[in-house]
Parts: sequence; structure tokens; C-alpha cells
Amino acid sequence: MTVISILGFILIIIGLWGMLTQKNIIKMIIGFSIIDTGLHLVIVSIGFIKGRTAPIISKAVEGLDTGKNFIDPVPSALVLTAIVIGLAITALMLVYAVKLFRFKRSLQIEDFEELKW
Amino acid sequence: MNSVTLILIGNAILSLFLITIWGLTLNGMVMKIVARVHGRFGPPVWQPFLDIIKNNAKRTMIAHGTMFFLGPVFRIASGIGTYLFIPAIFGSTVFSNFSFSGDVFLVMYFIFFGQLGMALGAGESGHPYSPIGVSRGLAQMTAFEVPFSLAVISLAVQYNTLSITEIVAAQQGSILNWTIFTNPLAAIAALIALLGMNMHNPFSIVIAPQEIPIGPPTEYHSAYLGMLQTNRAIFNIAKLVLYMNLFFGGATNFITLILKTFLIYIFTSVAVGVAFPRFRTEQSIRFFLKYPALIGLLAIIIVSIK
Amino acid sequence: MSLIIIIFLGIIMIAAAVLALYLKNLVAAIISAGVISLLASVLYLFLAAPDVAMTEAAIGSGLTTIVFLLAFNKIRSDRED
Amino acid sequence: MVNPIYIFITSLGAAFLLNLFQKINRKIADLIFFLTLAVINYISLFWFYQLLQGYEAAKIYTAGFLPPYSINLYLGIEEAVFLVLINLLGFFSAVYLYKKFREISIKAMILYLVLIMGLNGLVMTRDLFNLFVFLEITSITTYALISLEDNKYSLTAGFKFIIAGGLVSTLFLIGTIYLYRLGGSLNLDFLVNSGVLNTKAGILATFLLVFALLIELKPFPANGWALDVYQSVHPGIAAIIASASSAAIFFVIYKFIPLMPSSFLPLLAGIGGVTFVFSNLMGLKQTDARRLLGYSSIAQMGLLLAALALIMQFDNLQSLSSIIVIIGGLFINHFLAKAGLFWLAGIVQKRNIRSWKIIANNPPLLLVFGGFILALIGLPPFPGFWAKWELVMQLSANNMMVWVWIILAGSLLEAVYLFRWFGYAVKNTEVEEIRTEAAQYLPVLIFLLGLLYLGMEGTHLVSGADSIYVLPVLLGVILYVLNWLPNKLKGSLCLLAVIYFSYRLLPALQDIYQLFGVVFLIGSAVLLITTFARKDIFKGFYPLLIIMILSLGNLLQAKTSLQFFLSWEFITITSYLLILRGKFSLKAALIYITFSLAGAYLILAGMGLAFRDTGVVSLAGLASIVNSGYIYVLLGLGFLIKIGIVGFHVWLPGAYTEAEDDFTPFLSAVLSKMGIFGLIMLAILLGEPVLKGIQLNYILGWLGVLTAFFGALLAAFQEDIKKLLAYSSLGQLGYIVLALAIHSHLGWVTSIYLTFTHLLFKGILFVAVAGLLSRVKTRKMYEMGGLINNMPLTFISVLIAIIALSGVPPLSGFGGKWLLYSSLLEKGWYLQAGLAFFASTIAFLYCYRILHSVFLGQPKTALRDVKEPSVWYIVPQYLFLFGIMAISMYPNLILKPVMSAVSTYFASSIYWEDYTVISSLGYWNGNAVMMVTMGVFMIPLLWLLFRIKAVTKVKQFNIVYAAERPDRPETTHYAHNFFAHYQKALGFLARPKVTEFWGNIAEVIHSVGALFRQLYTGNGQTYAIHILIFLLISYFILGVK
Amino acid sequence: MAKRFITLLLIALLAYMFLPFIVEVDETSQLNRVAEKYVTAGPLELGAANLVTAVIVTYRGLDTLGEIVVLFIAAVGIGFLLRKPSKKKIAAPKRSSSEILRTGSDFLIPLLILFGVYIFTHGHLTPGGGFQGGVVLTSAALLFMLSNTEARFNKQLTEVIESVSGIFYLIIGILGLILAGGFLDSRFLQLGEMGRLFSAGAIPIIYSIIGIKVGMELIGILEKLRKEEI
Repeated sequence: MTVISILGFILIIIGLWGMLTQKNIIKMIIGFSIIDTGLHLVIVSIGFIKGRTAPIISKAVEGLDTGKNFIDPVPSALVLTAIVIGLAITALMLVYAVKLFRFKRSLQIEDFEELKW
Repeated sequence: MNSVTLILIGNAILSLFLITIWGLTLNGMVMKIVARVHGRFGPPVWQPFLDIIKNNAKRTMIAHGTMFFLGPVFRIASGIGTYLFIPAIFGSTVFSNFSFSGDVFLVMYFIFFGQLGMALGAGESGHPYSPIGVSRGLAQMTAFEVPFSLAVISLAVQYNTLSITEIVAAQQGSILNWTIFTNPLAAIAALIALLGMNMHNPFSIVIAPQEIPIGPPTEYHSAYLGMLQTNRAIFNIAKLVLYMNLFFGGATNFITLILKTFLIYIFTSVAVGVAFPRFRTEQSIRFFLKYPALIGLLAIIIVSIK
Repeated sequence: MSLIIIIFLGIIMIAAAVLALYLKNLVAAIISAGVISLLASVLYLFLAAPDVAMTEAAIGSGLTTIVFLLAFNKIRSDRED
Repeated sequence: MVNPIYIFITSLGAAFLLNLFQKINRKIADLIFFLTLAVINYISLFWFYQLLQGYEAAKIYTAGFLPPYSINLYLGIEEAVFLVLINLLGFFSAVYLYKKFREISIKAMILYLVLIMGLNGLVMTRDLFNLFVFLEITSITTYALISLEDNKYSLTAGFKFIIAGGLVSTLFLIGTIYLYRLGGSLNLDFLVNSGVLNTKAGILATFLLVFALLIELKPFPANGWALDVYQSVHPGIAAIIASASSAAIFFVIYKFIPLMPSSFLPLLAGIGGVTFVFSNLMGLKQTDARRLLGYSSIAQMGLLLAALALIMQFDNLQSLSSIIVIIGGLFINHFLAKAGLFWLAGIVQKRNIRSWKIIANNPPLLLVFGGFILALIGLPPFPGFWAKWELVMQLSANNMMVWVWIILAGSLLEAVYLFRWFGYAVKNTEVEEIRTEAAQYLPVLIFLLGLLYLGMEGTHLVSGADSIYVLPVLLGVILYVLNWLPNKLKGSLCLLAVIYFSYRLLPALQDIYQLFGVVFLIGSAVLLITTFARKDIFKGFYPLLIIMILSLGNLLQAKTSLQFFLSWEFITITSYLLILRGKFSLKAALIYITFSLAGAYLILAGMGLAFRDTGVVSLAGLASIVNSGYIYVLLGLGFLIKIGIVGFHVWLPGAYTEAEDDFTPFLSAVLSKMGIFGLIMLAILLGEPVLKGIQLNYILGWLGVLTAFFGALLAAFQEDIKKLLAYSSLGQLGYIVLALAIHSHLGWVTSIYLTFTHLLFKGILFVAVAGLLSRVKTRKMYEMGGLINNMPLTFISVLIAIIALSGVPPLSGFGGKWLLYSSLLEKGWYLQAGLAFFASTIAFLYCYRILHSVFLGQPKTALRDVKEPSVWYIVPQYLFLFGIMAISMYPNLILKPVMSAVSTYFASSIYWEDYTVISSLGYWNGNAVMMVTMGVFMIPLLWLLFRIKAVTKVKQFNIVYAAERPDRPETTHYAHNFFAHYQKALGFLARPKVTEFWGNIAEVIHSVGALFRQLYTGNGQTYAIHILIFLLISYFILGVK
Repeated sequence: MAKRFITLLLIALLAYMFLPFIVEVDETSQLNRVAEKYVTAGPLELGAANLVTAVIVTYRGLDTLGEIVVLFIAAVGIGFLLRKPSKKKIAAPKRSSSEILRTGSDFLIPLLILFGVYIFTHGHLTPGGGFQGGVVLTSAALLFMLSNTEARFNKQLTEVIESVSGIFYLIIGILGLILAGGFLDSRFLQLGEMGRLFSAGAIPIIYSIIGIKVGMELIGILEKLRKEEI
């Protein structure tokens, strides 16, 4: 469904905007998770075929040609993996935020510029 | 040693002897003339002879070391050598000296032999005025050698040879064949250089008698000084003979030689030397590197275009 | 019909996203971000992907929000010390 | 057959087990850890070996379905190479990190194992999404391992890394999913010809994929985060990131090449090139060792990327072995050297590169450090050298000269900062010790040995190479091992080796080559005697020296341009290292190596052009080139820089002056002739080339005479005796070049004659100065004086050498002058002759100055009791002196062989009559001149000797001083600023304009580097914006339609 | 402000760059080759009713293993990052949880665990599977944490379960390699009758292991975030 992929891209853009402009590290991470959500929407929307159902064999689809009635299961499978990985990364980023806060008592990204040039 | 060599050596000694006499006389004459121009009476013409005899007869000498001792030797060896490498009289066996050893470049470089040796001797004397004089002399030398070398190159191009004998040969026949007429620019450049070479005014800063008493040879006396004075005669005449050969058609007999060298010397020491005040070192360097050098360059360019 | 619902949800999601970025209160921002995921899981149902919907609801909106809150809590407790 | 899938199974199993064992038994856990690494090494090595034997590549289908239905892995020879390297690094890095791991947490080991596994996965997988998963595995483990050093620096860097990584994975995933949508598969092999590239969206998807990976390779300017990471993480981890991770990502990009549209390749090459040049540019100002390594890593990966992208664009690739040499060489070189250097950085523990001087206390470490630096710069005998050579050759053959310049420029910049760093390390002034543990040192050493071994192997792969360099290096190693021998014995061995080598080599050489052989080898042999006087035992001295001398010989017997260049580089490196030994030679050595390398790169480029035109690397092939002007200019300029021609002479005085006193003679008397040899060889092969209507030899002639002039002039104004002689050398070389440029029989005779005489008198002078300085602890001439009585032997040899140098008859120098003017006039170069004459008169100024200021005049109180230097200084002087006297008396001793050698190439224009040599213009009888001079010298001398009884020897200070008599002799020595008036008159010509010019260039380059590195603000968000900009610019440059 | 403007511009350009994905890529109406095969042959080959599960567990099993590894290393990594406790002593929770929560959770936790187990054991039949089930297990644990703020999980136990299940996963993978077509091939067990709990080869077993492992890993992450090791 194109609408949903557009929505996905809009979320990606908004998330990116947040990640690039928010000074607070937590907000940056929120931006990142918005990107993730948008990305997942895009991926799933790729696999959708209008008028078809989830690729689960049940009474309802018995006897029908599965090849003509199911949506693509691959994007769904990929997104499952992506969601879990996204969680792992988000968790790690948050732990980094915790650690960084301990060193500097700050969550402002500009306060972490000792290394440069 | 075979007879050819012995004859060569005999001839050279004869030639050298004659030229020494003439050189000393010339010095005496010029001293007299300069004095007269200055309005002084001046020493007798044979004064150089007396000086040499007196100095060599002195009973004691002081030596500051080996190089000091050898300095005058270098100097006079260079004077004699320079002369001996020049064919003094065109066509004469006696006066052709050892000119078979090398060409005009040999002569030009052999002049340095004595200057370097003398400078070393003077250096060892430990007298600060000596190196000051040497420093000035060397500096000035680099400058006046420029127009001179340019002139020589111009000549080499003009005559297509470096052999002095052949250069002289090419000038025979008419007075108009002399280089001074066929290649006047080269001659002018070289003659200006000669002023520096002779260290007469305005280029006498090297020996500046009032400031650094006669410069490099300050510490020399008695037999050393005698040797230096002898050299002054021989070396002087060697240069004059070289000029005569290069620019004034050479000489076919001893009389011409005497005449020509006398006239060239008079020109440099009297006509110019008396009339100008002394240059400082850097002034004389700049002087030589400007117009004389330019004239020398022009001489080369004109010759090579021909 | 479903298109209207989708667009409606989409607008809410975008609004939630903007809120998540610009709310001063971090907890509210975090929850706002969770709402996006939650609504996304509804959208997955429209896309015939119930597996994804479940996962997104459980992990994307549930666990992620909790992790955010825990981490934030940690920072807050560090700050108070 | 072990299924490669066991790499994953073992590492994961071990990771889970370690998690289980962490509380139970640490020892077992450690054992499991190393065992696992060993097993995956075994598997990859096993496959590597099998594949080398020609076995079929391993295709692994997981889940039992064929691709594209399931994820498949592939293990071919290329994969195997990368796996072996990654796993070896994994193992040794683990050894290196073990102590740290033990200290901190077993979790680090788990993460580490999974990281290595992830890298293996990246290399092997053929599935896009699987690639993404492995990418995330490696990223997450890296993020976590970054905190191995738990400080705010590493964590800030880590966070920046995570931001970049997040962007990368987003882009990658978008690309992947759209490729799946458009290509109908996630499998790389099935996507290749699926028609995805027919649509803009497909190209865009591919673009996103490739560029996401590219960002992981840290291209300029999207790499700020990477630098911070390199700077702050534990060096063991940095080694993994810089080498193993980069390698894996690089391989992934390589895998993707078939998928890319052809328009990507130039862009990738461009990005690689820009990264290479700019990273090196910015590295110039860097003082933090680890960040410096970061810049270098990034640059190297850029180079690798550029090389790969360029090679893929070649229409006619010579052979597979070229690809292996170029990519393999560059890659392995970077891989091993960078890992080694990061490890070293961990051992040394110092951040600032200036503080690395402590490494000098630890010779093995210093040796290793030097090895890695050389390898990284791409100098022989390391693989990078072959790679750069082959790359330049192939680029030239494919008419990509711009790329040759880009790569050479970048390499030069890199060399500058690496050598600067190395310089700091060599200069030891501190006593602080470095704590080394075998576990840390061993991996470093093994990697260096690996580099050396692979470098040797490279010899077989590159066309035109052979093991010509092995003998010198071998002898060097032997001498290094024999370091415990007494100094004189080592020196004697060295001398024997040189003599034996000459005995074997010289008869095999032809005409001019043979003459240069005599200069190089016999000259060196004589100079070697000087080194017997050494007291301090510096380990590397004789090894380096023997490599240098024998390489000089190799230069002569080189048949291919590669052999020539190889020997050339060996000489450059060894001489640099020897110069660096000087006490204050840091800056001078750096300038020396910079100019030398620039020259070498010009030569390399020229040889590349020659290869393009001839298709062969044989030197003789050069002769067949029709339009050889460009080649002549490039090679010629390279040689001239080595000579120190005016304009490029700024390295020369410093290097000569600051090198150790007994090494300077080699530099001046022997090494300076290699440039001359190069020029002659060039002239033999190319004749008199014309470029755009300009006679190049004419320019060469003017360059020569200007060098002679400025060399002499500058020498006259020096107070430092070595600097004076250095400038004097420069001037003399100018004459040699001038004569060479005449390109006639007489000209070449002159040139070679001057080469010989210069060897003799400069040998004497520099050895004498070395002896002098061994007694007098100053180089300032005005601080000496009156030493004639203290060291008469030295004085005599210096005197003779000076007379020979100045060209005053009767000594051999005059022969050179006479030949020079004769040939110049014969050629019609009158103005050059005039200027040469002027220069030679100026030479008198400094000639006198040396003799007077040092040996004559009033002695200094402090130096009253100095003695004649050690006999080892005297012997070589007198050997040379004997040579001077012999050829002064009998010039035909040398002139005859020179003339006959030259007549191979030109019809003779001079002939002999007894002892008289006669040219078309003049004549010269050296023997007669000598006789006459001796005669006229003897007569007055005898007279004076006759009067000797009247002579009283007095003290030096006993002088006739008018009116004002100074009370101390030392104030009476007129020596300081001896030619003040000359300075007034002509000093404006001696102003260091050229030095200023190069100084300004260096400064501009440094400040440009400093300007660009302002990009790296340290803000993680800014870095993310850089990534975005990079992506967008790349995309719009690509102009997808 | 300038920086914001530039960022805005860049993001706008990025959006423009993404445009072809929206404009050129229309909705498909048919499955591609790979999906076609999964949908048509999948049920026969693997015997799983839920084809997404079939793809996740078997066809793309390596990805799933990787995913498990990602969670595993995230858990380990978080533990590694937080290895040094905060300098301040860990503040005791200010108040214990309410009575209602505690009683409610005592009732809910067993139900949640049961529900989680159901989800992952029926992954091959109904929507959901190991991940979802694992998360449900985690939520049970979370509830426990909320109601018993003082209590700490037996860390050893979760870790042992996690590791052992990981190793089991690998063993099953190897069994696939040895007994069936390749690593992680689920067909080394009988496919059975579609729709039954014990069908679809090893898929339910694998998914259960995944469920347990994911649950333990997530609990580990939450626990580490909640309280640090000392």
C-alpha cells in the first residue's frame, strides 16, 4: 500500500530530523526509534498485495490457490528480525546515554566534543 | 732527461731571466712616472733591483710555520709558471717557453695557484690584517675575473681556438688584425679587468696601505719579501704579455714586447690608476659585475652571431 | 474505508512523532514514541501481517518504551544522587 | 572437509558456553576462548589450502534449500584469503588483549568471539538481509567493546559511532528491501542480472546499499566518528576495527561490484582518491599517535577502494597476477601494518607522537616500528611497494595519469607524517622504559615477519622483479645478528663484503656502468675505513650501510625499471635512516626523505609512462620510445632532486650537515652520484629528447650551471664547516650536470672525470672534517683556528683536496675545468661557460675560508691541545690523496678509460699526443704542467731552504701589530663573517628564497590540512550531517536518470 | 539556526532522493519467484501452516540465529557497558509497590507465562511465535519486577537457561546439517499432519527454544537496566 510506505518515509524523515537537530541525547534516540518504526512500515508495505490475506493456512483458505491469495511472507519475516535488532540497538544506545550522563552529568550532545580534528 | 727537455729548460731560464730584468725595470720606470704625475720626484728607476738585493741579504728571518714559509714560494712559482706557460714572443723558440703544456685556460687558472698559496702563507702569519686583505682580494678577484673570462671566451669563439700561439698567429699581418680592433668589446672588458688584476687604484683596497698595511703580505720581510718583490715584476710582466698576446697582436721580437707591455702598463697604472679614488670592496665587485661584465657578454654575443 | 482509517492513523502517528521530538517532558515524549509503534501495529493488520503486528505491539511499543523508561529512570536517579 | 558453517557454530557455541562458564571456572573459559579462535583459524586455513590446491569452492546452502530460497554462503579463494587474515588477526589480537580481557570481564571475550564470527559472516554470506544481520552483529559487538577502556573519550566516540551506524543500517535496509521488491530476491547472485538497474528506483536502492557500506569504510568527509573511535578505544580493538572490520566491509563492497551499474565505479574511485589525499593531508597536523593512525587507516582504505574501482574499469587488464599484486598487496600491507601499529601504540602507551622517543630505548620495538612505517608508506621490501608499483604501471598503461598523480601525492603526504613520527621515535633523550610483555610483543613481531615474508613472495608475482635485493638485505641481517662483534671487526666484514661484491660485479659491467661501479663501490670501500674509528655501538649502522652500498651496485646491474626503482628506494630508505642517526638531524632527515620520495615518485610516474608506451618494464625498452620528452622530464627531475639541483636543493645542506660525521662522506662522495648515474643512463637510453620544441638538455645545462653558481655562492657565506662543504658539493654537482647536458663525447668525458675527482676530493674533505670534528666539538669555523700545528696530516690532505677542488693547476681539478670549458665552447654554450667560470672563482672564496679559518690564523685557547684525529680518519684521506696525485701526474690513467667508455656512445672528439690531450679548441698536458710547476716551485724553495739558517721560528702570536696590540690570540683570528663585503655586494643572491618557497608550500599544505580538519567538530550530530551531505552529493554527482 | 536550515535543506533533498521509491515502485499484484515458492511449496516442504514462521525458522533460519545472537550480544554488551556501577550507591527504591499490584501480579504472572509458552509453541500454526512468546514471558518477569521491587532475579538461572537454549539451538542446527539438507534444516523430524501441534518437523522445537532464549535475553537486558551488578 503506497500510502503506508509514504507514511513510513515521512516517519523516517521526521525521525532523521529529530536525530540531526535535537540536542538531547534521549531525544536523538527517540528520533532513531521513529526512523525504525517508519522503516518497518515501509518494509511491510512492500510485501502487501491488495486483496490477499496473511500467509497462514487455515480453514478460510482451504482449497484456494495459496500462490494467488497470500501476501509475500518475506518482508514480514525480515521485519520481525529488524524489530528485534532495532530493540537491541535502542537498548544499547540508551545504555550509552546512561554512561555518558555519568561522565558529564549532561545529556546535551554538544557537551561531548573533546575529541575532534 | 733527454736533450730536448734540457734545451727547453735552458730556453725557459733564459727567457725568464730577460723578462725578470725587464719586469723590474718596468716597475721602476712606472714608479718614477707615477711619482712625476703626482708631482713627486720619485725613486730611481733601478730601485726595485736594490730592494731585492737588500731584502735577500738580510741576516734574520722570522717564520710562523710551514705555510708561512711556503707562501712566497707559491707566489713566485705561480708568477714564473704563469709566464712560462705563455708563449712570450711569436715564432721564437726561446720565448715560446712551456706553452705546449696548455692553453689560455691553463694560464688563467695558474694565476690562482699563487694567489691561493700566498693567501695561505699570509693566513698562517696569524696577523689579522692578512686575512682581511686576502678576503678582499679574493672577493675582488671573483669580480674582475668575470669580464676577463667573458673576453677570453669571446676570443676563443672568435678565433675558434684556445691556444695562445694560434690566437697570436691569427692577429699577424696588419695592425687591424689585432683583437683590439677586431673585437674591441672583448678587449675593453679585459682591460678593465686588468685594472682590478693589478690592484692599482681604484681597486687597491686589498693592499690598502693606510688601513691594513699592505694587506696579505704584512708579515713578510727579508728574503720572503724579496721573493715577493721579484714575483711582482715577473707576474706583472706575465699578465702584460698575456694581454699583449690576446689583444695587441703579440710580439715578434723582444723590442716589440717591451714596447707593448710598457704601453699597456702605463695605461692601466697611470692613465686610470692615478686619476681615481679607491673603491670599497663591494663597490668594486658591483662595478665589475655591471658594465665590464655586460661589455664582455656583448662581446660574446656579437662574436657568436657572426 | 480502510484508506480513510489508515490516513487518519497516519496523521496521528505523524503528530505523535512531532510531539515525541518536541515535548519538553521526556517521559511524555517517550510514551508518545511508543504510541507511534502501537498505531503502526494496527497498520500492520491492514497489511495482512499479524505476526508483525504482534511483534511491533509487544516489542516496538511495549518493550522499547519500557527500556526507554528504565534508562531514563536510571539517569534520573543518577541526577538525584 | 570441514563445513565452513562450523565457524559460526563453534564461535556461537563457545560464546554461549563462556556465558555459562563465567562464574564456574575462569581457566576453562579462557581455554575455550582460545581454542575456538584456533578452530576457526584451522577451518579457514584448511579451506585456504584446499582452494589453493584447486579444490572447488565451498557452497553452503543453509536449511537444505537452494538459493535464492534459502540463505547461502560461499567460500572461494578470495573469501578464504580474507577469512584467514581476519581470523589470524582475531587470534593474535586476542593474545594481545588477553590480559585486558582477564582483568575486565569474560563478557569482553564473548563479545570478541561474536565480533570475529560476524566478520566471517560478512565475508561469506551471499544474502543481502543476512549481510545486514551480520553487519548489526559486528556493529553491536564493536559498540560494546569500545567501552573496554571505560572513559568518557571512548564512550563519546562510541556514541558517535552508533549514530553513524544507525544511519548506515537504515540506508542499508531501505536499499535491501527495494532491491528485493524490484529484483525479486535477496540473493546477491540472483540480483545481479535481474534487471533491477533498469529503473531509477533500482539504481537508487543499489546506491543506498553500496553507500551505506561505503560509509562503514569511513570515506572523507563522512568519517569524523571513525577518527574519534580510533583515537580513544583500546588499541587492540582499534586494530580489529582498522584492519579486520575494514577488511570485511571492503570485501563486501568487492562482492557488490557485479551488482553496481558501471557509473558507480568512477564515483567510488573518486571517493577513494579524495579520501586518500584528504585524510593524509589532515594527518599532517596530527600529534596524537592513535588519531594519526586513524587518519592513515582511513587513507589506506581510500586508496584500496580507489585501486579496486579503477582496476575494475580497465579495458585491458594485463593479468590476474596484477590484480592480486595491487589489491592483495595494498590490502595485506595495510592490514598487517595497521594492526601492528595499533598494537604498538598500545605497548608504547604514549599519546603524543613526540613522546614516542621512549621507544628508542627498546631496539626490537623500534625495529618493528620502523618496519611497519616503511610498509605503510609502501617502501620495499614490503608488499605495499610491489602493489604501488604495479598500480602505477597499470594505471599508466590504461592512460589514467591523473590517478597516478593523486596516488603519489597522497602517498607523499602520508610519508611525511609517518616519517616525522618515526623521527621522533628515534631521537632518544629519555630514560623511561617501556614495559613489554611477550603476549603483547609477539603478535606485533609475527605480523612484521608476515609482512616481510609476503613482501618476498611479491617478488615472484610482479613482472620485472627478481630477488636482486635479497643479497644486500641478507647481509644486513647477518651484520645485525653479529652485532656483538667488536666494531672494527664488523666494519672489516662490511669492507670485505663490499670488496667481494665489487670483485664479482665490476667485471660484469660495461663501459660507463663499470666506471660508476668503481665510484660507488671502491669509493664506499675506502670511506668505510673511516667508520672504524667509531666508538659507540649503534646496532643498525653497518647493516644499513651494507644494504645501501650493495644496492648502489644493484642500481648498476638493473635490467628492468623495477629493479632500478627497487634499488633506488632501498638506497633512499637506508640513507634516510642513517641520516636520522645524527644528533640533531630530525628536521633535516625529514626534509631529505620528503624530497627523496617526491623524486622517487616522479621516477615512478616516469617509469609508468614508459611502461605505457613500451609495454615492457625493461630499461633497454626505453630506447624504443619515440616521444620521450615527458618521460625524460619526469625521470630527469627525479634524478635531479636526488642531486639537489637548484630549486630542489633545500634538503641537501641540512642532510649533509646533520648526518653523522662519518656518514656525510658517503652522502657527498658516493650517494650524490646516483642521480648523476641516473641522468647518464637516461641520456644513454633516450638521447636528447625534445619536449614541445624545447631542447631539454639545454634546460638541464642551465640548471647545472645555476646550481654550480648558487652552490659556490652559498658556500662562501657559511660559518658551519659541514654546511660549507655541503653547498660546495652542490656546486660541484652542478658542473657535472652541466657537462652531462652538453651531450657530446667531450661533455660526457668531462662529466665522468668530474665525478671521479669529486669523489676523491670530497671524500678527503668530508673525512677530514669528520676527523676534525671528532677532536673539535664545534662545527663553527670561527671557533677554530691555527690547527695546522695540531693536525698537520689532516691539513696536508685538506690542502691538496682544496687545490684539486678549486681547479688550480697542477692538480687534477684543473683537468676537469679544462675539459669543462673545452666542451662548453665546443658546444657553443658560451654564456654557460662564463657563468661556470664565475662560479669557479667564487669557489676560491670558500676554499680559502676552510683552510684559513680552521687551520691557519690564531689558535683558540680551548683548542690548543687537540691532537691529530684517529688513524682511521687519516687512512682513507691518504688513499684518496694518492688517487688525486696519481691522476694529476698521469691524467690519462683516468681519462683513457673514461674516453673509451664514452666512445661506445659518441665518436671521440679528442685525441692524445703522448701526454697531451687535444680537443678541437685547445690542449692540455697534465704531466708537463705538473713538471713545470714542480720545477718553478722547487727553485725558490731551495733558495729559501738555503737561507734556513737565518730563520727563527716564533710563536704564532708574535706578530707585527701596528699601535694596538690585542692581548689574546683568539680575538685576533679574523674568521667570522669572513666575506662580509661579498655579502653586501652579492648577498641578495644568497637569500634563502628557495627555502622560503618550499617552507611556504609546506606551510600552506599544513594549513590546508588544518583547515579541512575543522570539519571534524567533535559533534556526533555534525558527523551525521556529514554523512548525509556525503550521500546526497555522491548521489547527485552520479546523476541517476 | 544556519545549521538547522542546512539540515532542513539536506533532509528535503533526501526526501527528494527517496522519491523514486514512491513514484516508480507501484503496488505489485503478484508474488515474485521466491515468495511464490514459499507460499506454494512451503506448506508441503515444511508442513508449517504459518508461512511467515516457515520463512523465519527454516528458509531464513540463519537470519534468525543471527537475530538471537544480536539480542544475546546486546544483553552481554549492556552488562559489559554497565560493569562499573555508578559511583553513588544505588538508591533504594523509595516506595514499595501497591498491594493491588502485588496481588494482581501474583495472579497474572502464571497466566502470562502460560500464554507466552502457548504463543511460541504454536508459532507454526498461528500468528506469533518465538519472539512474541518470548516478549510475553518477559512481560511476566517485568510484572514480577514491578511488584517485588526489592527482589532480584536469580541471574545465574536466567543466564544458564539462556546459554543452554542457545546451545540447543545450535545442536538442532547441526542435526539439520547432518540428518537433513543443511544447517538449521527443520526437516530432520517428521513433518506430521499440518495443523497439529507436533508437526512441521523441528519448527515448533526451534521456535520454542527461540522463545525461551529471547525471553531470557530480554529479561537480562531489563534486569541490567533496572539494577546494576555490583
